[in-house]
Amino acid sequence: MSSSAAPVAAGAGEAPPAVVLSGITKRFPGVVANSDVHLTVRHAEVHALCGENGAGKSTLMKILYGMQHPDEGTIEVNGAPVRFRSPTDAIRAGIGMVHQHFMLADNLTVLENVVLGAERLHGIGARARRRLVELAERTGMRVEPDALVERLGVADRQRVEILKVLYRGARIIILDEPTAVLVPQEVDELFDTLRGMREQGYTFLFISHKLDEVRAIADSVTVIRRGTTVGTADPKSVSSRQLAEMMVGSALPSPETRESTVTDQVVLRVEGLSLLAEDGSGRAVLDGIDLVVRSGEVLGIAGVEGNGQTELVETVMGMRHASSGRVWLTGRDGTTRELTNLTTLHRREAGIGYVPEDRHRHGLLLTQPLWLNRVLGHQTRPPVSRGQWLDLAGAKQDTRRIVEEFDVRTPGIDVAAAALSGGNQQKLVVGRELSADPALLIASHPTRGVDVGAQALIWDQIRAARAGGLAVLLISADLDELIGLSDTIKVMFRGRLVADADPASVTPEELGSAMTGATTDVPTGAHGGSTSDGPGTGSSTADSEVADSEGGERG
Amino acid sequence: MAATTTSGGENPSAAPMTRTLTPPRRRLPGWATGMLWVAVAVTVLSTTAYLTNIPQLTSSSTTQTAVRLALPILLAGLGGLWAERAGVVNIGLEGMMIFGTWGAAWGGYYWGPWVGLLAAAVFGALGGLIHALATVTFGVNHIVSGVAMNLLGAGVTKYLSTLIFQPLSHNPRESPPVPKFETYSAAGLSDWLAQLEATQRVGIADVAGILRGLVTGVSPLTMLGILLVPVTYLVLWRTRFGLRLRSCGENPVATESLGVNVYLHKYLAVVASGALAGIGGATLVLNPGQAGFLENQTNGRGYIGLAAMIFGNWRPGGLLGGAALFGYSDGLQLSSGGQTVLALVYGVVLLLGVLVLVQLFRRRWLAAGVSLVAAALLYTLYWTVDELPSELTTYLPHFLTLVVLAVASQRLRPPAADGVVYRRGEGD
Amino acid sequence: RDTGTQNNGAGNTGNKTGCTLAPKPPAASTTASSSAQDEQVDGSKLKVGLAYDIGGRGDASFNDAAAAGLDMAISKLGVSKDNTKELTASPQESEDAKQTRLRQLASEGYSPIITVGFAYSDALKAVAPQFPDTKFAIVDATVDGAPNVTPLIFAEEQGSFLAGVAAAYKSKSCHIGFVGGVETPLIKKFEAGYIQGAKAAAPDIKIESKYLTPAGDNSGFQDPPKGNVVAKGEIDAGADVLYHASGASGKGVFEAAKTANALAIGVDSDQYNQATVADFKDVIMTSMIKRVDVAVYDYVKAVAKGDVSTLPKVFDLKSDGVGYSTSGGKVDDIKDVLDGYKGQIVDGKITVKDTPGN
Amino acid sequence: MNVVRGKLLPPVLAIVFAALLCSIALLVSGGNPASALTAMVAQVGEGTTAVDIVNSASVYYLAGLAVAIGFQMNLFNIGVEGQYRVGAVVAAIVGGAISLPAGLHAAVIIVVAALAGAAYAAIPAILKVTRGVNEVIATIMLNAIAAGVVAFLISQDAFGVLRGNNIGTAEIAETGWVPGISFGSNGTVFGLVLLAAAVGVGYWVMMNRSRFGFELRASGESATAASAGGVNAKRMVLVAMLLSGAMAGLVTMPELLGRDHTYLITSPTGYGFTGIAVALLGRNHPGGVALGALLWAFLDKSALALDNVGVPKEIVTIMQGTIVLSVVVAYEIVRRLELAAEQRRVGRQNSGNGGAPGQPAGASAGGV
Ligand SMILES: Nc1ncnc2c1ncn2[C@@H]1O[C@H](COP(=O)(O)OP(=O)(O)OP(=O)(O)O)[C@@H](O)[C@H]1O
Ligand SMILES: Nc1ncnc2c1ncn2[C@@H]1O[C@H](COP(=O)(O)OP(=O)(O)OP(=O)(O)O)[C@@H](O)[C@H]1O
Ligand SMILES: [Mg+2]
Ligand SMILES: [Mg+2]
Repeated sequence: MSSSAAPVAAGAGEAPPAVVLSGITKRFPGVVANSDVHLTVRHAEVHALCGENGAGKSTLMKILYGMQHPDEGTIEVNGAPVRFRSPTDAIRAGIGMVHQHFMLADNLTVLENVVLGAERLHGIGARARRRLVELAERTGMRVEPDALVERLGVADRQRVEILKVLYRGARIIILDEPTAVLVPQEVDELFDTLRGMREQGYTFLFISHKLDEVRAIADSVTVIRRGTTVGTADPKSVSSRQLAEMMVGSALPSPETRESTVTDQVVLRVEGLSLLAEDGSGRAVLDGIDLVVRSGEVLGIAGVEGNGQTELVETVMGMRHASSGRVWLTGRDGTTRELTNLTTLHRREAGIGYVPEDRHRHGLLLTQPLWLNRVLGHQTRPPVSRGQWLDLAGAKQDTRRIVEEFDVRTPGIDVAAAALSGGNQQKLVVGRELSADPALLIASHPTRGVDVGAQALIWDQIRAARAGGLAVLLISADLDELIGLSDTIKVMFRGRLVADADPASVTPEELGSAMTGATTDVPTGAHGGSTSDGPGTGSSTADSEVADSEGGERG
Repeated sequence: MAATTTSGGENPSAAPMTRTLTPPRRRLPGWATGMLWVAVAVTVLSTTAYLTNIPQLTSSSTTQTAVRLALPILLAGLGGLWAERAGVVNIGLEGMMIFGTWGAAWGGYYWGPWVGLLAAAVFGALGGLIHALATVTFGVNHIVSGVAMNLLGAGVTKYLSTLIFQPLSHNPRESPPVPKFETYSAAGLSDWLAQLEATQRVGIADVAGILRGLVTGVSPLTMLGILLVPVTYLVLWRTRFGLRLRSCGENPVATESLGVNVYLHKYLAVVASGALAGIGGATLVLNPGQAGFLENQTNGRGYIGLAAMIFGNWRPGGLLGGAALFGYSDGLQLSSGGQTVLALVYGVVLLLGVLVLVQLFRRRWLAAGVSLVAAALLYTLYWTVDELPSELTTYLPHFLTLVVLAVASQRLRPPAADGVVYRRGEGD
Repeated sequence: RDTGTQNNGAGNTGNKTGCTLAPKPPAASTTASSSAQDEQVDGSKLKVGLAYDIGGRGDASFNDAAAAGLDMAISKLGVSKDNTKELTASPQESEDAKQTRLRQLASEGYSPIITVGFAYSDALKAVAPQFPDTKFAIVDATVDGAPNVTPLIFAEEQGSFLAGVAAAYKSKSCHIGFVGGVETPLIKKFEAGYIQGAKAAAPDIKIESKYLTPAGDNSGFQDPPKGNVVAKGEIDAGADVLYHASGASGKGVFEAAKTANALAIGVDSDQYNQATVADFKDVIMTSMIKRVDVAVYDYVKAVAKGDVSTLPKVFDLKSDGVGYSTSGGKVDDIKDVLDGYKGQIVDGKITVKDTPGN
Repeated sequence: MNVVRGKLLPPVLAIVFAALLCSIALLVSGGNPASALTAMVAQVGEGTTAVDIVNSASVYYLAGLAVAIGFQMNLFNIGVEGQYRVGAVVAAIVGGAISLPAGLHAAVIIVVAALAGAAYAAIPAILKVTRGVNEVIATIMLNAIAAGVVAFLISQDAFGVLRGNNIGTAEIAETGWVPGISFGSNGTVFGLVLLAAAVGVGYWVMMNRSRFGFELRASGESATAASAGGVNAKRMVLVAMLLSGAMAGLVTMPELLGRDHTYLITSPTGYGFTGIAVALLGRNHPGGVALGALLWAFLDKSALALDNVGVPKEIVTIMQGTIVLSVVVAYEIVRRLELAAEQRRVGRQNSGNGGAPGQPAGASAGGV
């Protein structure tokens, strides 16, 4: 095992390293998540951790946070060996963790979430509120203490998570994929906060799949592959490509645009689609949406989460009932049908494939075997069913095909879907949705949380299907993906499509500012084509206002 | 993250999207809604009492009866509330109540009502402990464990009473007579209210009647039961322990990640739940007018308590309302029979009338239409029928619960992780 | 602190003078008593089986009365205790369990086998023909087409009639009440006799009547809180004497009566002397007694003698199968009246209906 | 091998544990567990007990399946209790009122029972689908109301007939009876035991082979995933509840058409709650539910022998409760043991060959 034994040695006179992990090994049933991991984090640095899905990053961090117990290995914090029995011990040692999946109780207020478990510090009443407000002021993270968390957007939730950690007096803060759900501007704001806090002496462990972000914020980066550390590097001196190669040992893929395959055959037509909020307030979540997707075209929708993209997709899928507006679909056989009053099942039968944004909630039956998951959404169609009866043999046969064609890494098709890692689950879902030869694919965040290898494969498959005449409605928070994959981009804001953009010329920053409603017109052709290096050329140092003002000037 | 931007309103990029999309609606605080409901209920009842000329609807005797019948349900419901707020569904309340009745009779027979009360709580808590062991430590499905608890409650107490009570009472299914709590009345107040009630002035007499029922002939156990409602609220919503307990029911993984011992809190909650259900059982033994231990005497009250809790939207105030509704309607049909039930139908018509107005005001035409039709139907029923079949009026409280739930159609909000088996360290 | 004697009810003010009474019946001429003359009968060879209904020995109700009959047979007829066997039904058991119980007793050679409660009638109908040499009896029911089954049925309405008379005489407000446990035909007999008796004694009397649960929902026999509420409701409506036929729920009725200073009438056995309701002794003015014990004893005796045809068709006032109790002395002053009505019923001058209503 | 360990071992362990616990209780109270147990086992050979066990099991089985259908999609239908009683009484009334040729008569009664059960189940289903009323609370209320409905229908004002001190529906004519399989003095097995078996087979086929069964299970597993997969959640709730109610309606048919021929106010209650326990014991699997029903029936029937040895029958209720609880606990313990064993296995594997950490152990053999 190649391990990196503290490349940046703690020099004399310097503070001892904030964290030293040596020889950490952690086994789960069937999996070795960490194997002889070595990691040294200096005091007051941002230390990035990179690796494929399932490489063991989160597990390692949970061990450092006392949530998991290592089978072997030792931990030192600020030079002293420690042994954490529970997060309480870790918190006492000044370690805090912001989890990959938010750890918030929706039905409690912000204040309650923050003070939970740390009531001893300032109680749960007025004193705690004062302390929270003060903390928020100091770090610039505004929050409303008495708001219910369920009403907050992702960026706000993340602020709450960080405040939670700070409230406990943590000096070493673990951030597990904090940027996955943020738009560039929000990422920049986050980075500014981190830099400011680094000055104040905080130490950060930062996990991300976005290598340019790592290069923008981190002082050093450690790469983990298959549960073990493969090395530590200086992010300023390595390229994203090099980093990626360390992670997977292969070239970095990109969602690059190629020659257009757009035809003039309209596949999806949406007119005046509106949807009222479910809370009975009469507020429109979707407001007069018009759009057209043609055969061979990828239509990308950009937007900050919570602006109606989810609702748009679910309304087109028939999972929500539009209050007005109509939807037509032209199937593979050339017949056009109005979908407006059809059920989800009929819409699927008419030729829609659907990759949902949350595969666990909407894509998979987690405890059921893979082949039964193949049936979901296709239960009325061959090869998985005959009339009212399931065709088990057909379903198994076709699942084997998907596993092979989409490189789903699994011991077999009889294992439960939950046993696959996120990337492999996603490949299965994409494979399933493309297997019925749909006319339209609705793909919501098709590569979210998926490692670079799986990402490339999913992009390739979407691209191949598009060349075969598939129309794609793509929703993504990953602006590189959006720009790289789309033939047309529309920006969604507060339930309306507010701007169009040309993927050939728009930059992620421009798109980002349009998404936040700062600009309504996105310039086309001002910049060169998107780079294979993803976003961040320069944006890492520029703050958001630069992007805003640029957009504003052009507008 | 908003570090670089200053005034939020100016620069939309600083404003998080979801928040601007959902302007927080001004909601009345819980206690105000509660008071409003009480006011509506009293108004409708006294109007009905006046219009139908049936004063029993608001007499002190009715209220007293309602309190008596509501008390075990209220306590069982509180038990359910504690457990479910910590994320453990407790369908075993019935069994724990039975444990409580046995404990109350046993402790009460030998050492008097106070020890009986204690024994009831301890026996109920023991039931809760078994439930906690199964659901929390062994990760058993909560419903399964609850069903088993109900079987165990019935079986174990039957068995124990064969062993212990039979030699005393010569009856394996019944305890010997058990000393009861004394009752107390707020003497002056009660008399003054009695005078008011006797005046038969609309409104005043009704309110006086209801109040008098609440302050007359009250046992310490009754006071304890009613007191436990605000206590539950304060403990669960205003203390650090309560916060931790509730967060175990909302998101145990997050709670554990903050260093809170989720297992411990769930255990405490379920044990408290059992103790409360046990006290609920004790009210069937130690309050005046009750029997000692009697096989099957809980008679489904644990389930009703659970229903009252769901009805009350997992909140103590709502639960109180649910239990009161149940106790009131049951008391009314038991003590005054068919005619009053019919009067109550009239009251529902009035209530629907109010609802129609509200719905018209809110421009909900369909809902208003439905309510109007329902009101018309019920009114026809009221006029055409002299007395309802007694077989059906017996179950008036059950009908009412269904109807109120269907009409109010409130969005109930169970704790997010209610009934979810949580295993330590297996979180994401 | 509340005193036990506080008056909560709206009625029962005690300042009324009571009912306008119908003329008293002529004093009774005869008092028949079947089990009075005790000739010596030897039952030592009998193996007696008893199959109780839900509740079994110790239920302080008719099962217990049957058990008392058996005990009497053991002490008086020389039936050996080892030669008896008692089995009890569980709540909610199905038909086959009852049949199995009876077969079990019959195949072990028990005869006579006495089944307590009408719930056994279908089981007997199936089992009795399979054991033609075994003698069966059933309390509260008749089984057609089974010659080896002796019905032990009672004229509860006749006893209840006397309870009604007593209530009418003792009511100060001329307003009385009946609390039924479960609305079955059997309990309706109690109600019918009670109402008829009260009206016979005081034609203008007002009668409240209410059941706890409808037929099929047996919780009405097991729910003292509900019994209490119903009784309280009747007292509030003005009643000051309550007759209950509600099993264990009767405790609640007694308590309500005690709290409101009203009177109560017990049922089935002499409840004045019953341990489980001893707290309420002082409000139990009398009880309508249903002598299941006598019936069981007489039946065993008849079997020992080898002739069951001498048993009364119906255990009624005439055969002392039903009656009223005098413990506590609260009805001593009207004993002559009660015995007068009893005589009229025995003589057939009054026929008591067994269903309420007209 | 694994199946034996994972599926069969837990219930066996549980029964042993429950028996042990009850033995201790017996010993404490001065009873003799050995004689109690032998009496119970010996009782099976006595008279009609074996046949009674089969007969009761058929009833419990139908109730268990009715509950299981709801459970399969996370619908907690406590209302089987009320639904079966309404189904039984309506079927008995209709059956007693009509005269039809043999066979057809019985078939009509069975259909009516299913329809009535389904109709009663439709109330909570509709309340849930249209008004969002929690089905647990609705069915609890409707169970109580069912008692009133049954009482009303059987009362003499409605369809009841007085039979001595009992009231019941009019007797069903002989054309409506379903003959049983007689074992002479050992009793008669209900003809409709076959119906129960057929329903079980149908249930299995429906759940595992039909599109509908798939949709049902999918909704139970994840309502959100199912709806994204084109399953209409509301429709599933409605259909599942109606099916559950229809099956509940059938519960007493073996008894009604095979033995009782009338529904009395003294007819037994509580089959719905037994059904819950049995469905839980059988983990909603038709085979498992059958075993659970047989076990339950065995405990119920052989309990009658306990009176003979002077042991309170109540011990059986304790045993039933303990079994329900310990079966599930046993499953959990076995699951944990297997996990730990797996963990050790992987540990050994990896220390042996250096392994491929981060990959599922099972996959390492097959490669990728
Ligand atoms: N609680 C657990 N039980 C069993 N296996 C687990 C558990 N948690 C993690 N694993 C396994 O450990 C491996 C590492 O998981 P981990 O979550 O650390 O990956 P990661 O590097 O954070 O991946 P990602 O980038 O997708 O977040 C996974 O492949 C998974 O199979
Ligand atoms: N509770 C658990 N029990 C068993 N295995 C688990 C559990 N939790 C996680 N795992 C393991 O975690 C792995 C899932 O992979 P991982 O969490 O790394 O995916 P991911 O890409 O992070 O997915 P997501 O983006 O949804 O978080 C699976 O291999 C699975 O075996
Ligand atoms: Mg991770
Ligand atoms: Mg992950």
